[in-house]
Amino acid sequence: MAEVTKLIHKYLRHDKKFPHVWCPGCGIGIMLGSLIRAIDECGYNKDEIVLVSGIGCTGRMPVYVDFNTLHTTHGRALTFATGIKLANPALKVIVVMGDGDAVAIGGNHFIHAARRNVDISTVILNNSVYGMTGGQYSPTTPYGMKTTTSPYSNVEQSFNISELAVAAGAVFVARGTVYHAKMLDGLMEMTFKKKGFSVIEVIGHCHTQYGKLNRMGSAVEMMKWQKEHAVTVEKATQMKDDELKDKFRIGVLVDKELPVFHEEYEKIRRWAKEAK
Amino acid sequence: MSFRYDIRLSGSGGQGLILMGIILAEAIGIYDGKFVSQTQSYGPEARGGSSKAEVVLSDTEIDYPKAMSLDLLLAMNQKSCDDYYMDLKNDGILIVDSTFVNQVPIQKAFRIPFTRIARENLKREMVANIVALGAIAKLTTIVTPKAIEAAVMARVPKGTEKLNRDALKAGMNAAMKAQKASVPQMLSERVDEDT
Amino acid sequence: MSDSKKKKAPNIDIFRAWCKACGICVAFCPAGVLARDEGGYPYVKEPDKCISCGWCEMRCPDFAITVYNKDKKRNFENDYPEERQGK
Amino acid sequence: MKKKTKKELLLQGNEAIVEGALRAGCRFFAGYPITPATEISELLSVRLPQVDGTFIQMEDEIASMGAIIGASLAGAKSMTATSGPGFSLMQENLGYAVIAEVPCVIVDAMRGGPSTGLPTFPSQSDVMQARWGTHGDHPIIVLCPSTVRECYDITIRAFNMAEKFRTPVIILVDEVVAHMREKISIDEDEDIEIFNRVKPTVPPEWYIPYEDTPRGVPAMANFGDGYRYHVTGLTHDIRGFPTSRPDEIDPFIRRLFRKISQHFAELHMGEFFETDDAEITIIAYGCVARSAKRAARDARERGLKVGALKLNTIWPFMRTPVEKVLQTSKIIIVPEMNMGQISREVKRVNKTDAKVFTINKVDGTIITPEEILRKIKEVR
Repeated sequence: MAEVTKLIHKYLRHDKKFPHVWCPGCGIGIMLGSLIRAIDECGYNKDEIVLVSGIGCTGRMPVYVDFNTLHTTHGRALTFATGIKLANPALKVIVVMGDGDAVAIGGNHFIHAARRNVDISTVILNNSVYGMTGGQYSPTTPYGMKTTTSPYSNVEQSFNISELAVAAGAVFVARGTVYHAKMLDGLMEMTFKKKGFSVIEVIGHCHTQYGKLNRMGSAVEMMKWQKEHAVTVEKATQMKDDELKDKFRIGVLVDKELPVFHEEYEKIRRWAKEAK
Repeated sequence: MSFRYDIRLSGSGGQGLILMGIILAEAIGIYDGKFVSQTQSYGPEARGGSSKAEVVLSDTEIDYPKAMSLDLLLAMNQKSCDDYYMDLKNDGILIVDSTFVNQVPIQKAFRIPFTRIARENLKREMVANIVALGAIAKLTTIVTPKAIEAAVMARVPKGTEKLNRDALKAGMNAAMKAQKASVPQMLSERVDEDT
Repeated sequence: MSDSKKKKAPNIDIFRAWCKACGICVAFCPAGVLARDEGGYPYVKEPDKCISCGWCEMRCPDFAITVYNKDKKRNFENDYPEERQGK
Repeated sequence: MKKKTKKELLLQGNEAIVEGALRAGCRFFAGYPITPATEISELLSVRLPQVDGTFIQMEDEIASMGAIIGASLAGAKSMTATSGPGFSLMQENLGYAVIAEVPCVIVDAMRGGPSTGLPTFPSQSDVMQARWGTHGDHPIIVLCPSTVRECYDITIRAFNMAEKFRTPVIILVDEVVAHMREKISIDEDEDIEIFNRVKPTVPPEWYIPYEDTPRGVPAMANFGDGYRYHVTGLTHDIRGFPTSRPDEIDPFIRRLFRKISQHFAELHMGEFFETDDAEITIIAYGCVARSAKRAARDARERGLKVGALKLNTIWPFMRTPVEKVLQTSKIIIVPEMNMGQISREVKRVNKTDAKVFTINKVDGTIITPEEILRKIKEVR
């Protein structure tokens, strides 16, 4: 067994039923591989990691990996994660969510966790659709696309998850794709290493629902689409606006420093004891 | 049968009635060592409109915590006097702030201008409630002057102790001058009917 | 390839039990090593062409493929220009 | 000078809940402001950091409930406090705490509803929301204090029960009890039983996080203790992994019920007040229990044999004590500040000839002793 797979197997729960639950060719599996490699690269101990998820396809991820794992209610993963981090700041808390999970039902929690700068690494798989429930439109479904609940066409504007995270105050925001798996490893690692509320948006694909309804082809075709439409942040600076029109940027979008909640709260504890 | 004494402090929001209730309850309960329960009308009323705080004291555990028929009613404005005097027992005491209450429904009420005293003698209208507490301590036997002073000192903001002590004294003095009325039996004098 | 000596073809293991035949490994193999059988499952068609880049392994959503080359420690950065992440 | 450990304090019900929570070992609170529960947040924001605990004001009640579950999983005894509308928002995650067996305490300071209802007026209309608010079959423990002292004691008991039975425990208070001030004495040296969750003692590889035990309550490892396991809101097997096997689902759901039902005697708290010879018994809880006691006293003064049964445990329903008074009294009166949520239960368990009458008040004011007396005269 080569290093990559061997390494991944080190972190899997082999008493769980494999192959996993996701459709053939689903990007979540690729993202899971990236996540495991990044965790390994960071050198975390399995016991100190808490992997929290919400509901949906992405929500099924924690069950497969051998960490402290928590599969919460739909959209609420960040609230549980906030409680975990504040009750035991020694834990490394990683949250995985889908696009509907993170910015529809969990939108409020997402912006507030970012604003508060709780030390949580957030991985959001954006496949532009609600996959598990059968392909309904999500807040990231682009205008004009078809889904099972926008059979004529989606007339809503979509969220840009990374820009939302930036606006809400996240200290680190990156975007990658499952096609660019190696780059994703690196971005993921940076996301985990960043202290504070860090976000990585992973552009994935749902060929089973979204791809089929919009005639975008197989997983392979959709990954080719990612390859063709992704532009690195560095390259984008040299491109004109009309060249960038149907492209999206990948790479590190924001990296800044702000006080972290649980460290600030230590000050409150000190003041409270002084005032006692 | 155990002893029970029901007090209602009423007026308008901002007159400090809830704080009065807390101080009175603390004086009676903590410093005088009796059973006490204090309730209040809460919410929007506390910020304008009418406001009331109730204190029930007893020598035994209190079952119903709200005031029933009143042994003492303090009315700090006309409306509360009009609204509540009907709840007063026959031998109950009515104390009104004569600054605001012009029409008093019963003869044997104590009329003391708490707000005017606070405004003119103490230069701080906000201590009218403490002036009234001083009067209550003097006009009734439900709380000892020592207890009320200790309770006031424990609850008022730092730096205002002298002002509040003066306010209490002013209330007591005003009460001395006020006409004497029938005062219910003192707790200590009561014969315990249960034994 | 810096390795000028006689090249040893890397072992490519396909773990059929976990493979879902999505076709990603075949489609993105830069050297055309892999092909799909009748059922869509990948198999190693041209083992000698393998450059040990490991991309099939990286992109397999099911952890079902392994490239193992004893001789060489893989370095992704220098593997294959087209796949170099747009840098 | 030796520090005095016994303190006599004039406290609000809400303040006594805070004291009780801290005494029980609560070290994490997440909440969202809502009348009439706000004092609990305010006071804990002062007190928790002093004892190295954490207070956080979340963006809503959904988040608050999620945060206390997370904190509990990480090892902290945790609590939130809210009122009717916020309690509704917590219901989804409350169910999560039930199925994932996460100890935590939820205070609901009841107010009139539905919806925004009567924010600052007392009510007892969340009795059924506390029982059945979250979806699915589930057992639940709900406690209800009627004095400030009970606010303190019951909060401690609530934490103990939560930890002991690995379950969320709800404290229902009404506005009267939440805001009422009474004297209580708190002795820091007093020997009060504090229960802490049972942690696994086996090596991590032997740990079965949702194992059935005679007690029905599996040992609970905290995240970070080295026992890596999976926690999910999905119906799960004994290892915590999702299951859809009927032979695993059934015993699991039944165990959730059994761990509560086999400890009824321990969970039931209440008070019989002169019920032994009572021909009429008033069954009440919360602030109304005090009116009931008063009414019973007044009635006895008038020569009527009236007693009162106070319920401090609302759920699981105190069937045995209620059946006892149903057997001894000819008439039962259930006064409540709702349209009849507990009286339905009393009628449900009534297998005797005793007649059950209700007093239902929903106007935002407390049921007075006179109103109960009037009913006694009417039905006698």
